[in-house]
Formats: sequence, C-alpha cells, structure tokens
Amino acid sequence: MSNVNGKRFLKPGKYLMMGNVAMAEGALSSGLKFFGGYPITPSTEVIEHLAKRLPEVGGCCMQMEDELASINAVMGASLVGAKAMTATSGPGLSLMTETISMAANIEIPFVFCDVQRCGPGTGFVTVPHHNDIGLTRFAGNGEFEVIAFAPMSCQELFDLTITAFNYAETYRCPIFILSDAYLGHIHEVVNIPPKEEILKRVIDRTIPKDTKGAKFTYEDIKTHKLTIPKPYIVGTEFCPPLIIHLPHNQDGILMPEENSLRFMKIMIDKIRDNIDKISLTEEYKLDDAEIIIISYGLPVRASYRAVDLARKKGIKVGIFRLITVWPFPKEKVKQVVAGAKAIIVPEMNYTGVIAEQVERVTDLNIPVIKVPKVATLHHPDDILKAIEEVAK
Amino acid sequence: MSNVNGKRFLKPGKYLMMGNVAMAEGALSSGLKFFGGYPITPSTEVIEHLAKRLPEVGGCCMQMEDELASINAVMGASLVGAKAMTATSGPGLSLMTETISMAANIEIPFVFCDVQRCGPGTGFVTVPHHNDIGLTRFAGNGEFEVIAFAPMSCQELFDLTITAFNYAETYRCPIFILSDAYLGHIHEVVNIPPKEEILKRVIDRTIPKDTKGAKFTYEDIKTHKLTIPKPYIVGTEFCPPLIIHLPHNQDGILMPEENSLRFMKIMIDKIRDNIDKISLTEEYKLDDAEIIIISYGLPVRASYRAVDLARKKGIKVGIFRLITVWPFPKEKVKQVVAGAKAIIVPEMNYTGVIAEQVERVTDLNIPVIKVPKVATLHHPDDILKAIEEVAK
Amino acid sequence: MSDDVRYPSEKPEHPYFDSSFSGMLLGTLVSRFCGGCGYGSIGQLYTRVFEDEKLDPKLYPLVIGIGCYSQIFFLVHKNAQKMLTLHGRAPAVATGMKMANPKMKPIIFSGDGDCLGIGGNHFIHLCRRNLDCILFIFNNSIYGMTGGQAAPTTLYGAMSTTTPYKMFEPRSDGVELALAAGASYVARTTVAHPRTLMKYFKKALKHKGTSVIEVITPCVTYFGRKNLDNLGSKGEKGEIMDTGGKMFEWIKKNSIHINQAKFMSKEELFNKYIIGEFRYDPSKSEYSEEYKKIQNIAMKGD
Amino acid sequence: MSDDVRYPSEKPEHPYFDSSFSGMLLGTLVSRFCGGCGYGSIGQLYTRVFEDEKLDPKLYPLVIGIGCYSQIFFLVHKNAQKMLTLHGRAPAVATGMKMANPKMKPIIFSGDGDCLGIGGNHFIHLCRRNLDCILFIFNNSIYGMTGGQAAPTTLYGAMSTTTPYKMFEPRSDGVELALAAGASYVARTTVAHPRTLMKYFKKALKHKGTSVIEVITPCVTYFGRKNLDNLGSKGEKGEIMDTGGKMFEWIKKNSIHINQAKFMSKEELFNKYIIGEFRYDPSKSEYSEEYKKIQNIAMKGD
Amino acid sequence: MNRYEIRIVGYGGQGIITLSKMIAYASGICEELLVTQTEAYGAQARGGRSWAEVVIDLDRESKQIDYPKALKPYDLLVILSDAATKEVKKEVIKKEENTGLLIWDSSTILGKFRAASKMKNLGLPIQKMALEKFGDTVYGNTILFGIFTVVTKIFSEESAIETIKQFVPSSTLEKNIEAFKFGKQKAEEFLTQLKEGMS
Amino acid sequence: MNRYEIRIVGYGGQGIITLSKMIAYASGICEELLVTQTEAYGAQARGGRSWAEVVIDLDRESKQIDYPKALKPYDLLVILSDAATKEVKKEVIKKEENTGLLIWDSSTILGKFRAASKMKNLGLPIQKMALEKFGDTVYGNTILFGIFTVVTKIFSEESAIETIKQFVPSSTLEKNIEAFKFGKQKAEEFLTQLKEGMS
Amino acid sequence: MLNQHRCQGCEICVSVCPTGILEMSDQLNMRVAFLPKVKEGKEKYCTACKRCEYACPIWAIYIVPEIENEITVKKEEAKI
Amino acid sequence: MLNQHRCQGCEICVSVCPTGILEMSDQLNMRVAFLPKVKEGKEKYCTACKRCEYACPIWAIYIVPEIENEITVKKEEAKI
Ligand SMILES: Cc1ncc(C[n+]2csc(CCOP(=O)(O)OP(=O)(O)O)c2C)c(N)n1
Ligand SMILES: Cc1ncc(C[n+]2csc(CCOP(=O)(O)OP(=O)(O)O)c2C)c(N)n1
Ligand code: SF4
Ligand code: SF4
Ligand code: SF4
Ligand code: SF4
Repeated sequence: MSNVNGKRFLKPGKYLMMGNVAMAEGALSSGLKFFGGYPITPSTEVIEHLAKRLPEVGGCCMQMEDELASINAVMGASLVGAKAMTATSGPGLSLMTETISMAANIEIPFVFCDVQRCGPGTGFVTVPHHNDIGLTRFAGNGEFEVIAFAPMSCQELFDLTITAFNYAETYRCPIFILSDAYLGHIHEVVNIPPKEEILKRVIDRTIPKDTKGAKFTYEDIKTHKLTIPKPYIVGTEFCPPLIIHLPHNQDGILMPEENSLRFMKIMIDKIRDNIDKISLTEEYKLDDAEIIIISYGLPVRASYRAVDLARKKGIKVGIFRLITVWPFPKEKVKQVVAGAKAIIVPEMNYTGVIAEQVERVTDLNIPVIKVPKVATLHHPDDILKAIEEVAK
Repeated sequence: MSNVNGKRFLKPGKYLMMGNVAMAEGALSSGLKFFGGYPITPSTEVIEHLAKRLPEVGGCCMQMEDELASINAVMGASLVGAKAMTATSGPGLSLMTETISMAANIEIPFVFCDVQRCGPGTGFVTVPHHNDIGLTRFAGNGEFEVIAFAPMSCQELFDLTITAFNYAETYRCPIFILSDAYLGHIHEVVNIPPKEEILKRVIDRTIPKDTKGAKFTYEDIKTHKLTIPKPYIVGTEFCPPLIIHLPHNQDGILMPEENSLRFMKIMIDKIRDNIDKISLTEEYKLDDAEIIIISYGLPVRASYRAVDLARKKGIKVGIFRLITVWPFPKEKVKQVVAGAKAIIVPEMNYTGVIAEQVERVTDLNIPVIKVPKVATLHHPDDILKAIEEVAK
Repeated sequence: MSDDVRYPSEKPEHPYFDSSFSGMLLGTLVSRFCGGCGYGSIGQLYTRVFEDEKLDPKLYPLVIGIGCYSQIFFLVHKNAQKMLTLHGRAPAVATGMKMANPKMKPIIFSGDGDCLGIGGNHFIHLCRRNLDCILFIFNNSIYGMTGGQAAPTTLYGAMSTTTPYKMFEPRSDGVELALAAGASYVARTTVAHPRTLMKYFKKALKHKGTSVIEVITPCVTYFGRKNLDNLGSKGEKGEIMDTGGKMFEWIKKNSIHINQAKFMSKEELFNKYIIGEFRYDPSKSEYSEEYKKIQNIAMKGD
Repeated sequence: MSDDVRYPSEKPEHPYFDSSFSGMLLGTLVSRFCGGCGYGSIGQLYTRVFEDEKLDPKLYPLVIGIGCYSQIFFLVHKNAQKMLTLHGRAPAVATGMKMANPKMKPIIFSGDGDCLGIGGNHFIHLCRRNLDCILFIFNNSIYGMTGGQAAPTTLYGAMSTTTPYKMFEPRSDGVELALAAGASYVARTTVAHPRTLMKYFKKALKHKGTSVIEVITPCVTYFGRKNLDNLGSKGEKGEIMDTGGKMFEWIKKNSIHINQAKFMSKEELFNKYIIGEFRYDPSKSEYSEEYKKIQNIAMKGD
Repeated sequence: MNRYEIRIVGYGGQGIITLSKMIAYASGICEELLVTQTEAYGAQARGGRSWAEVVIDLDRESKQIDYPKALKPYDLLVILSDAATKEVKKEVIKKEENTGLLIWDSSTILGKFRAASKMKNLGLPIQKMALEKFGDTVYGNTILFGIFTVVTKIFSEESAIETIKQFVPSSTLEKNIEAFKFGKQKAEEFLTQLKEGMS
Repeated sequence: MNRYEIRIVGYGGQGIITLSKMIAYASGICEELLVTQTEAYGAQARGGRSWAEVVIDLDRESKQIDYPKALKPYDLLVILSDAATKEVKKEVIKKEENTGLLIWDSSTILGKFRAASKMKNLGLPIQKMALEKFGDTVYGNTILFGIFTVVTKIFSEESAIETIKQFVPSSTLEKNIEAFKFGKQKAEEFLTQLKEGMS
Repeated sequence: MLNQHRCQGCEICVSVCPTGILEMSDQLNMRVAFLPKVKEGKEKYCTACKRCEYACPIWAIYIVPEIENEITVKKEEAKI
Repeated sequence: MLNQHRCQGCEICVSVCPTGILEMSDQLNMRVAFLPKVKEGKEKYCTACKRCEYACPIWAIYIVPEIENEITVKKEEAKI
C-alpha cells in the first residue's frame, strides 16, 4: 500500500479544474487505490478521470455492472487495505443504502461522493438539487451515524476529499461528500500544494506493529471504553477471525441480542462524542448579527453576496456555515442562534431538512425562515429579499 | 378488477391471527390483486400466506428474484389497475428506495409493509427495532412526502392495512405500514367484520366514466389548483400518453426545469395540505396531564400500563399516540405539548427520530426525554421510571 | 426541452410520420437523437409495425428502460401507452403488468447497458419464467446516455471514456444469456437489416413466451467517432466512423449470419456479431398461463 | 446464541476437528445446522482441504453470502479469514478484494438463492470477467434461512412455503449461466460425492480464472421433510425424505453424470442434476492479469 | 383489567409454540377473552432455546390488553428444559392463593430442581409419559393442555376439545383426546394433593 | 471584489464551452486572477441550447469569488444563436463607460436584431468567416477569443497565446493563432470605430 | 421525397441504398447538416425498395407513393 | 469412532457407507438423536474408505487411525 507512485500527486501549482475532477484528484492525493463505480450523470467525470489516473498510480478503477456491485467492490477493496471510494448520484445512492448500512456496521472506511441531481425518480439529471440530505443521514436500514461534508468550491472539493479520507480512517463510518450537478461541473482554479505538504495531511492505512492482542473494532471488552482503533485489514495479521455485520464485539464475535442497544450506542456515540472535532463550520460577520443565515454548500456563496449587500443597507446579518452537515452540531448552533431576531435557512430543496434541525435548537418565538430553491442556484437577491423581509 | 371472488373476505367473526397474517388479510379485504415480494425474516409469513390466498381470489402472488424486482413488479401491477403491495424488512427497504422514489414521482398507489428488524447490515433478524423510521421518511433520492402508519396490535394491522390502501388510492404517495419482528409474530384475536361493512370502507380502483379531458395527475394546468385525481390505469382510456418520472404536467408531458420547484411543492403539499385528514392520533388521559408521553407502535402499549401505574401514584401523565407517524402532525403536537412540564418519548431505537420532531415544536425549556429500547420491548417499568424521574 | 427549434414540415408528409407521438404532439419532428443514431430508425420501424398490424395499444404497453433510447417515446406510435421505468428495471415492471393483467403483452425497450449491465438479473429471470412479452435489447456497444462509457457489450479494443487504455474485458452476449436462462424465442439482427427486424418483431408478436430480440445499432457520437472500423478485424487499416452511414456499413460488415458462423472458428468470430434466429420453441409453457392453472385450482376448492 | 448447550468432546478427537473455527473457539462443536444438513459436510471438507493443502489464510479470504450456509463459519478452518457479506453481493465484494490485492484468490460461498436469485447479476459479471476466484454455489433447491420458500432452482413439482400449489416455474441452471457468461472452469457435483468435491476444489485452487462449482446439498428441514423422493421421476411411488440419509440417497439417484447425460433425452433429464465438469479453459485471459498490463502501460508513460 | 400471565420455556421442537397457541385459541376464540400470544420467534426450526408467552385478560369488560408480554410475577410458568431452570426464582411466580404455579418436566430436567421446591409446583415426566403412553413426545403438549384446562379453569372442557380439533390432524385426534384426558387426570390428582397439603 | 461578468449563449457544438474555459484559463492560470466558469452542462453533445458563464474577479486582493454565476447586468454578453436573442434586453448589460458590451454572430442570427442597436455592440458573421477563412466553424471560438483579449484587456496577449496552446491540438495551432490574430484585428477595428463614435 | 428541414445528414440512406444512387450533396439545411441527393441522372435506377425510407432515423426521406419509381429530392435552397 | 454427544442422528453415514455395514440404532443421545452403529458382527467388512468420515456434517464419526480397519462405536449408554 505504500506504493506512492510518482504520479499520485499533480505538480504543485494552479490548475483550472472541473469540480468532479478536483474531487478525484483530492482522492488520489489521499492515496486512493480503488474506485468502483457505475456511470451516472452528473458524477460521471469522476469515474472517467479515475479510469485514466488510477492505473497510473498502480491502482484500479473498475466500472462495475451496477451500483450494488460498485459499493460492494469498494467495501471489498477497503477490507484488504486499499483506500477506496465510489461516486454516484441520488438514484445510485438509493441502491447502495443497504451496503452503506452494512459498512457502517463493520466499520469499513471509504468515501462516498454524491453528486446530487434533481429527483425524485430519474429526474432532471443535469441540474443541482440538494435532495439527498435526508437520505444520506438515514442511508440504510438500522441505526448509525454518518459524516457528510458540503463543499462549495473546487478547491474545497479537493481539500475536503482529503479530509474525508482522513475521517474515514479515523471514525470508520460512512463519509459523504455532498456535491451537486452544478458544483461538479463548475471550473475553478485549484491550488495543488506540494507533495510533502499533502503527505503531512494524509492519514495512511497502516497496521500496528504489534498485532498480538490487537483491538479491531468498537469498545474495549473489559473497560467498556469507547475506542476507535485503526481499521483492520484482511490478508494481514491485523484482522479479526470473523467479520460479521451483526452486533459483535471487537473480535468480530457475536454479541448476544440483549446487548444490541449497547452496540447501537457505540455506533452512534463514537461520532456524537467527537462532534466538536468532526464538525467543521465557518462564521461570517456573526459578531453583531441579529439575523443569522445558516446554510451549506453553494447557497452559502449566494449568501455572502446577499449579506454584503444587506450590510450596506445597514442590516445586521451574518452567516453560520455548516461545512460538516452531518452530524448536525446541535450545541454549537444552539449557542449561535440564541437571542437572534430571525434565522434564515437557504437550502437547495423544498423540505428544508437542515431547517428542521435548526428548529430543534431554536426558541419557538424566533422565526426560522426557509428559502427553498431547486434545479438552479439561489440568486443573491432571493436571500436578500428574505433578509429584508425579516429586517422590516 | 371487480372480480370480487367469494374468498376475498374471511367469514365474519373472531380469529386467532399472527400479525403478519392479519396484515395480509387486511390487504385481501381491500381488494389486493398483486403481491410481489422476496422472502426476508421477519416479514416472510406475509408472502407465504398470500402465496396461498391470492390465487384463491384470482390474484397473483409472485416471489421475485430480488427486492428490486419485487417493488418494480408491484409498480407494474398497480399501473395496470391492480391493488398491489409488497412486504419486506429493512435490508429490502434499503434496496427498494430508488423505486419508491420513482413511484412517488409518477404517483402510483401501492402499500409497503415494513416488518422492521434490528440492523444495521443484516443484523439480528428476529428481534424488533424501529430503526427504519428515518429511512421511510427519506425513502429514496429526491423530495416527496410519505405516509406511514404504526399499528400496535393484530386488529390494527388488519384495519390500518385497509386504511393504507384507501390512502394509497387517495393520496398516491408511498404508504408504509411500520410493523416489526415482534408485532408481526404476535398472535391475537382479530375481529373480521362482515363483508358488507368492509366493502363500505374500501375505496375501489375505478376510472371516471367520461375519460375525455380527464386529469391524470397533479395540479390543474390552468387554475394551478392542487387536485389529486384517481390514479390512471395503463390499458384503459384513462391513461396519459406518456408516463415519465421527471417533473411533468398532468398529461405526463415534461415540465421545463424552471418549474422543478413547483413540482416539488406539488409532491409535498398534496400531503401537507391534507395533514389533518391524514394524521391519525389517539389521546389517553391527556386532559390534566403535566407529563406527556408521545409514542407510536408497540411502546404505546407499555406506556398505557406505565401511565396507569403512575396515575395510581398520583402523577399526572398522559399519552399522545401517533398512529400516523409520517407526516408528523407538527401543529397538533405543538398544541399538545404547550405548557407541559416534560415530554417523554419512548422509541424502539436509540436515535429518537420522532423525539427530534417533537423537539422542533417544544419550547427549549421543556425537557424532551428519550426512552430508547432496542431488540426487545419496553417494559412498563422502563417508562414508569422515566415518568417518576421527571415527576420528582 | 422548452426551446427546441421546430422545423417546418413539408407535404406530402412521410407516410408514417403522423402516426408517431411527436407527429401528434408537435405537428413536426423533434428527434432528441444525434444525427446518424440508429434509434431513430428503430422508432420509425416500430411505429410502422404498430400501424400496419393495427395493434391495440391497450394490450401492448411499451415499457422503456433508461438510456439514450428512452427518448424514443417521441418517435413511437402516438397511441402506444408508453412508460419510462428505472435504469435496468423494465423487465420487472413488465412482469407485474403482465401478471396483473394477463391479456396484455408488454413490449420492453432496453439498452445493452440497461439490460445486460444493471438489469442483468431481471433479464435472466424474465427469460427463465418465459413470461409472454417481447424484449428488445438495443446494443450500441456503449453507454450513450451518460456520455460514452464502456458497456458490458463493448467490443474488445474499443475506446470509451472509461476504457482510455482500450477495452480489455470479455463482452456479455445477450443472446447466449437469454438462451441459457431459458427464453423461448431468441434472435439477433441489426438496424442495417430493417426488413429482418420487422420480420422478427412480427414473429415475436405472435409467439407466446419471452421473445428476446437483440438489435445492433450505431452510436455515432460516442462509439463511432471514437473508434475505427477495423475493430472487428485486426490488421486492416481502420477508418473513423463519424457518420451514421459509415456505422451502418461497419455493422453490416461486422455481422455474420448464424448459418455462416457455424463454419467459422472462434478466432474468426472474435468481436463479430452473429445474427439470425437462435431459438424458437413455441412448446415451452408460458408463465402466466401456468399461473392461470394454479388460480383455477385455488379458486375451485371450498 | 449465548445458551447453546455445549457437548462434551471425546478423545481421540476427529482428526480435523481441532482445525475448525469452533474447535478453536469453543473447544467443542456447536453446529448451527439441522441434523442431516449437507452444509456440515461441506464445511468439514473445506477445512480438510484447507489443512491438507496448507493454504495461506492471508491469500484465500473466504467471502460468505447470506443463507443457512453463512453459519458455516463455525466449521471452516480456524485460520481462514472469513467475512459475511450481504445477501447476493459476495461476488462483488470478492472482486474488490482481488483487484485491490491481486495476490489474493478469494473463495466465495453462496447459496442457490444468494447466487442465482438476488445475486444473479454479480454472478454473471464475475464469470464474464473471469476474475481469478472460486465460487461455490450450494444448491439445496430451497431458501433454507428464511424458512423454506422456493428458490430459482427449486425442482418442478416441489412443495415450498411459497409454492403451496407446487412449483411450476422453470428452474435456473447455475452451470448453464456460468457457461454462457464466460466462466473458465465450471463443474457440478454433490455432497454425496465428497471425493469429487475435494478433487474439483483442488483443481480450482490451481486454475487461474473464475471457477464455478455447484454443489447439490440436502436441506432436510425445508425440502426433504416437505417432499417425496419421486420428485424427479414421476410414476414411482414416493417416500418422504425426512433424514439426511434419505436425502443423500435421493441426491445420488437424481444425479446423472455428464457423460451419461449426453445420451439421454430432455425428458429423461427433466428435474435431474447433471454432474461433472462442463468447461475447463485455462487459456482464457484472467481479469486481474489483464488489468496489470494496463497498469504497466499507464505507469510507464511520462 | 385482570391479567393472567403465562410463560412456557424449553427447546424449539418441543411444541411450546403450539401449546401456547392452543391456550390462546381456547381463551380468545372459544371463550372470547382478550388474549395475546408471543413467542421466541425464529428458534423453532433449528432447535435452539425457545419460549412462548400468553397473556389472558380475565376481565370481560376490558377493550384491549395493554402490554402484550407476560409480566413477572407469572400466574403460570412451564419449564420444559434443563437450561431454562435458571430463570426460575422465587420472585417470578405469584403467591396469591388461587394462582402462581410452576409446571416442569421431570423427564428432561435432571438433577435436583431446588428452586421448584420453594413454590407451588407440579413436576411430571411429561415427555417420557408421552413417548411411553402415546408413542411420540408431541403428545406432551396435549397432556400439558389437559393439565392447564383443569388447573386454571379459564376455559371449559368443551372449549378445550374444540381447540384440540382445530390444532391436531384428524388422524391423531383420538389419541390426542386421550392424552388430554390423561393430563386432566394428572391435574386433578395434583389439585387434590394440593388441597390436602393445604388443609 | 470587482467582478467581471461574462455570459455566452448559443447551441451545443458551437464551442461555447471551450471559449469560456479558455477565458477562464487565461485569467485564472496565466494571470492568477480568481475565476469561475460554469456551463449549461449536458446539452453539449446532442446540440441543444447551451450557455457558459465566466466570472473573473479583477481585484487581486480577494480570497474567493462569492456567487459563481454571472450576475446581471453583464460586462460582456456573447450571443451566437437566433433563439438566444430573446434574452438580450437593455437592462442585462452594464452601462458604465469601460464595460458593457454585446458581441453577436450575424451569420447565425437572422433578421433585424433590434435589441442590439440599443447598446454597445459588435456584430460579426463569426462562424461564416471561420468557415470561409479557416475551413471550419470551430475557428469561430478562436476568433472570439482574439476579440475578447483585445476588448477586455483582462489578460495579456502572451497569456492568450499560452492558453491557445493548451487548448488546441498542436496540428491546428498555427491556424488557430491566425484566427486569433484575425479576431484581434476585428476587435481593434471595432475599438477604433467605437472611440470615433464616442468622440 | 426528402423533408430537408428534418434531415440530420447522417448518410444512412446513402449507405443502405442497394443501387447506390444516393450521395451526400454540399447543401446545408438549417440544422447545419448536409443533405443527401440522388446522383445526377440516376433517378431512374431507383427500385423503390424503400430501404432508405425504413432506415432514415428521422422520417426525412421516403418514397412518394404516387410516383413510386422515383425519388424526388426537393432542390429548394436551404434557408440558412 | 463416534462422538455420540455430537451426532445429530442424520443417517448420512449409513447412506454413504459402500459396504452397508452401518445402521441406525435405537440409542438416543442428549440431543434426542438416534445413533448409528455397525451392524452386529460386520465390523470386519469396514474398508476404511472414510466415506462416513467425509460425509458426517458434524465431525461425529471418523475412522480411528491406529485401528484403521475397524470402526469403533462406543457403546456407552447415552446419558439422557
Ligand atoms: C440507477 C441508475 N444508475 C445509473 C444511471 C445512469 N444511466 C442512465 S442511462 C445509462 C446507460 C445507458 O446505456 P444503454 O442502456 O446501453 O443505453 P444507451 O444510452 O447506450 O442507449 C446510465 C448508466 C441511472 N439513470 N440510474
Ligand atoms: C436483501 C435481503 N433480502 C432478503 C434476505 C433474507 N434472506 C436471507 S438468506 C435468504 C435465502 C437464502 O437462500 P440460499 O442462498 O439458497 O441459502 P440457504 O439458506 O438455502 O442455504 C434470504 C431470502 C436478506 N438477508 N437480505
Ligand atoms: S449518444 Fe449515441 S446512442 Fe445516444 S443519441 Fe447520440 S448516437 Fe444515439
Ligand atoms: S434449514 Fe435446511 S439448509 Fe438450513 S440448516 Fe436446516 S437443513 Fe440445512
Ligand atoms: S437517412 Fe434521413 S436523416 Fe440521414 S441523411 Fe438520409 S435523409 Fe438525412
Ligand atoms: S453422519 Fe455423523 S451425525 Fe449423522 S448419524 Fe452418522 S455419526 Fe451421526
């Protein structure tokens, strides 16, 4: 796995890159060795780019027969120690949920790129729509927590993909990158740092030197302390005798039914307990803000502009941006919204999945206003209008 | 479709019935004509019972090659006018989400029985765990609303299945019956009413007499008024020239991208606007209650007992039961919880998906207490303990 | 979609044009296919047969998978009841239709990717059951809709966006699979043989059981333009296939009739399309009829 | 799981018992299979070959689908690295493993329902690619795990919980499909022929490419007890097959060697199992080796 | 609401599930009482540990049984396997006068069953008797059903016979009725004994 | 932040996307300005309606471009198809002195283009010229690129040439440079004309 | 008969014509596609086999029934 | 050699034995399963072909190497 071929890293410098390509390059920089996918608009450039690039670094890019095969092959590759990824869009994600749930159970690290398009059903394939937000959180039967990032530029697609792989190694739960038809096809300048700098950021897949008495997964049998060890690798000494997606102890041996709740807690608390580390956020002009915009992904960029315009008109408005969408940083948001005059949540969907989360931590007398938009980007004026409305 | 064979209805009277069988008989009473499924514990008795019973009424019960085929066959059958259903558990539901999303788009009525088991992954197949609650709400890519019922007894499994079929005909969105490994295998006495009474309750699949200028689906092109006409039937005059799961107008003709948001609104508002009709709830000793239990499914039965015990100790506690889990009756719950001292939400899962919904409409200073339980039923004492805790 | 240009139409009009959906809908044709794409021809021939045979649209629902050919709904007969299904799932939808209304005979349009890629399992089980329906597999050796990725049918040595180092995987053979799975009428032809195509189609309409007709058809944009016509026969100097005409030529050249193929070696047949009828077995029992028998038994008792 | 009874073990112990996972884990055997189930024999034979051939567990991961046979993990060799996958998906998981670490040769355990029902598509694509691995299909003519529903392989006329009026669907033939899809070593045998089973297994271990070995094995509980042993040959008076012994007898009787089958008519072979080796083609190029060539090209440039 | 709580524990294949269903049928269908039967579902076929529970509401005015599982302390606990003896503790059985009884199979439960001695209990080699008297252990169910009928008096003998007719194949009906009567007789003996012991 | 907004509209296959990428490359990579390019993705291959937008931030101090789509009014609007003329209205183009320009192809836009007359605009039969002068309509792009370079002066001529080298196959490089120069020339003529008209 | 506005210039008709009397012209239609035409003076060789009609993907070329032994290609200037 | 506690009484060994020397006895073990046994006096016919060993699903019956020409079936009373 240490086959760091010269071609893994692009020469440092600036590149004009499509979003989907930036994501793929981020993955390669992280040490991606296996990609399993099935073409689907608007994610297809990811597999196309990697079909060319992965063999160059001695990796393998496989076009599988369908999405089910793709995600299962990704899981297989990760099991034997390869950094692995898939990319798809909503319909593919739907098909993959059973496997995602299983991977969550056996804590297999991989990265999942969801380039969202407009559903339901086959839908409009070339337009953006953040309509998988709810589905990524509940991405399969059973209970588990996921981590999902919402980048908003090509540079972030590159950088957050590296972070995603690191989180995958660390937290061993499904890691989503929520892109969309628009972001995936935008071209922007991406700054590729030197190889050394990237390598410093990357967490490699290694196994402990001493594999005797190694802990493979979950909480310590004796102390009941929640620990997340390095992922095990099939084909090495560092592997439990049995890998089974039933509630199991850290050696892969089944836990009795009665302990199911304890197992669920482990699956969920390993993320919730680390939420402060996992949750990436950004604040913009929040200090004196009375009106707070909470958003993620591309609508944040329209929000910047809207805030600047509103500030010119003397309206005290700021932005709290979720870079990590899941887990939702409940406590942090609670602090941010406390005492606000109004909350505005521009989302690229009608349901307002994140708006619902905001409502949980907002006093009933503070209005939470949705600004839905579908199939096309929010125009800064859409958000400005909402700001002016509540500022009145 | 009017082939109401004598065997469709059981003779009126009392039967000792397994939950899964009660659900199947409810479906038959509703006029079920097609079942497509794939065996999966703990739902299997549904397909086994219908394999025997459906041919008796001239219907067809097909064991398909997998869950994807099952749900697509169900959709095909419904398209040609048959009342259709499938039954599965979490892993099957996961696989079916893409198709559910498509069916939501083209508004095909059918009923979906989810006999929940303990995940994630394959999990413990014979124990109950209400862990598909989140997934049923976001059951596929794209945005749409679903209706989900949570029965708690065999009689309700029978009755609510009839209601489910009626809602399917009326609202034409995915209709879930959320059972579980426990409820599906409990035996209780089910009272089967006389044929005439059942027929009075059942909404049949018929087509309008005059099919000229018929409206097939969605809002009226001219008035923009939201109407939900009867479902169209392929193979009759009452069928649009093209059935396509993209945003489309009421003749199946594509809508331009710009109208996607309008289409999403239609899909969602047709349910939300009718929430008062759709949302079935039950209240128990709420009048003077200071502590309110909000729950659904089997934990409600443990709650009854806990409330009775607590009342004996002089604690003012009552139950607000969601029979319809989705759509969540936000406004109703808001009224119910207003001014309460504490809310207790016993759920058969750790995440507390409904607890989160309750939090949305509860003042920040009212505690919302979860009572999670997994793989086994809540004992009344579990809930009583929570009641006593907050009553202190 | 909203601002496609409408072309004036001329009189006398093509004799079958007005029978098509787009003829009815728009008065003038908007083909969503690239110039030279074979799907146009297929849609046209379908309309022709539908019209000539006076098929009752209520009995022959058209179930369409997802791929470039999905847009064929514009070209097929205006009266046909047509529905788009999900990628790969058309056979399952058709199964549900047929079993809920056995008078019907669904006609399925599927692509090589749709049917042999993602939909492989439904395909083999449809054939196994021998459900009365007609399944067309449109084999253009590529995923057209998503922009030219390799299909399970992509010929050895072909370029595609996911095989930048040329295709090296052995290909799927829809006919072989249909035979192994148990379909009772199995044939392969090409758009370059329109009369044969119509003949097979008409035969399938009369057959009781699963008919699988694979049609070799050109994708100019993503297969032709990226590949030379010597794919099939190494050694020869190749020419790029950038028009429908060139692809028609290539298809004809690359197709070998089954009778001829019998006398050829595996090497000679490498990367070629064998065309003709492979199985015609009207004696095999049909699924919905067998099920009817069960219903009769079940309904009688008690 | 927690309160299975432990049985005392006796000395001298079965020569291979201590090599098994449950031998290591529990010191005594806890078989989760019904008495008379063939899966026990298979697990035992697997352990035997694993031990005899001194297979390196790091190179032969055992990828297990979902079905009754999943519980075979108790019986297989203690050192084998074994993983349970999802229902039907084992071939895809194995593909990912092999391609990410081509030194490995995954061994896949799959049931007739797992492989030919829900997993049909992955199965045919595995065969098409000719990926180096061994796929065992355990064909017990039923879905055991879920309590006795019909499988795609269920024999004509058999009772199952989902065919209360007897099975009427034509069955899937895993061998035929593997051949059509392109697997390079294809064989079928039964647990009643343990030496042959071991022979084929050892041959597959040496073969480069996809080996498909279908094993006919008894499910006493849901197939045997519900069916008479005259299923295969009408006219004869049947006897219920309620023990493993009776089912072994029936399997032997109902299996016909390929050499013999060649001289028999379709009617004579109806509902029979043809056993033997169907294809052995070591010349077909193997997927991961082909891919290696591409990597070499790609890594060289620039 | 007046719950009667029954729990039966043993191995899959012993007929536990059938017995519980028969009790439920006789009470729920024949006597029109409210009843719920639940079971350790999934364990039957492959012979693992198994249990079944029946809750009967003796109060005819109730509308539904709230909690569907049997609640400790039980009115009746039936133990048919050795492994299950672990769960027998003093607290789990009611101590009121007319209820609270342990029934156990002395043919499968070996050794001294200490816990049993601390409560009202009836230990019979049920499976052995079934095998010896009727040739098959399955008749153990019907024997137990007979015992149950007499001991609890929740349903009438006619209801019990009616139930047996529903549950057993007609070819073995006669033998089953015999087994039922045998059970009744054993129960009556036991009751007399009990009365004597008490007086 | 000093956004320069460009929108190009026409049919798929006319090279709109390439042109926009070339502009983005020259500004973003050669001149190291912040830039975003977006396009009507999906319409290329099958020849439907197509558009591309480029936003360049002329302010070298900025950290990122906020809103990635071009905002009305545009600094530069390029219209290459008849159908697209609909979107040309007075308000959509800036009116400041040094910016706000409409470029349109008079070889594909038929009839009187009224809206155009109301603003600073340059109408040239670009595709026709490309076909006639260089034998293929694709050179229309490079002509436009030449025009753009001169008119906006956002990037230098060297950057432009460097960009062309990146985007065209080396076999046609020479011809492309010619086309570029031809565009430059046309643009210079236009600028002179404009200056004259203004003075 | 050719509906020239509809023609996509795909050359299929040329390739399927068994008598080889069709060729591509240098005329463009408003789709910027070159149109097919009958080779100078070869009209009489058309056997009305309808292959071109069957094959044309876009209902552009067809045999006019009344004059079944002749293919008429309208020669109007394409209105580019 | 038979590990009688483990035996499930499935009769497989009986069915695979080529010499037919095995039969089911009426002995029960604690799994309530009948055990196989060698027919009275037929021990000497065992050819040590190991078929029963290969076939037994539960590692219960096997040929004891030292006395390879004889199958010993322990006759201890099953401890029911
Ligand atoms: C679940 C799912 N996965 C992927 C896609 C994307 N997709 C649409 S069509 C297609 C391939 C179509 O190929 P084929 O069936 O050969 O038809 P063609 O486009 O070549 O006519 C794919 C991969 C999809 N729509 N749904
Ligand atoms: C997605 C999914 N669907 C269904 C099931 C339920 N299931 C488990 S095993 C099985 C059938 C197994 O049959 P087979 O592969 O023949 O193995 P057997 O049990 O007969 O050994 C089924 C349907 C599942 N686990 N997952
Ligand atoms: S991309 Fe290929 S298959 Fe699709 S319309 Fe164009 S030519 Fe036809
Ligand atoms: S149910 Fe059948 S397949 Fe499963 S363990 Fe028992 S005998 Fe074997
Ligand atoms: S086949 Fe039709 S579209 Fe193609 S060139 Fe001929 S007339 Fe034009
Ligand atoms: S094969 Fe084994 S388990 Fe079966 S009867 Fe013989 S010794 Fe017992």
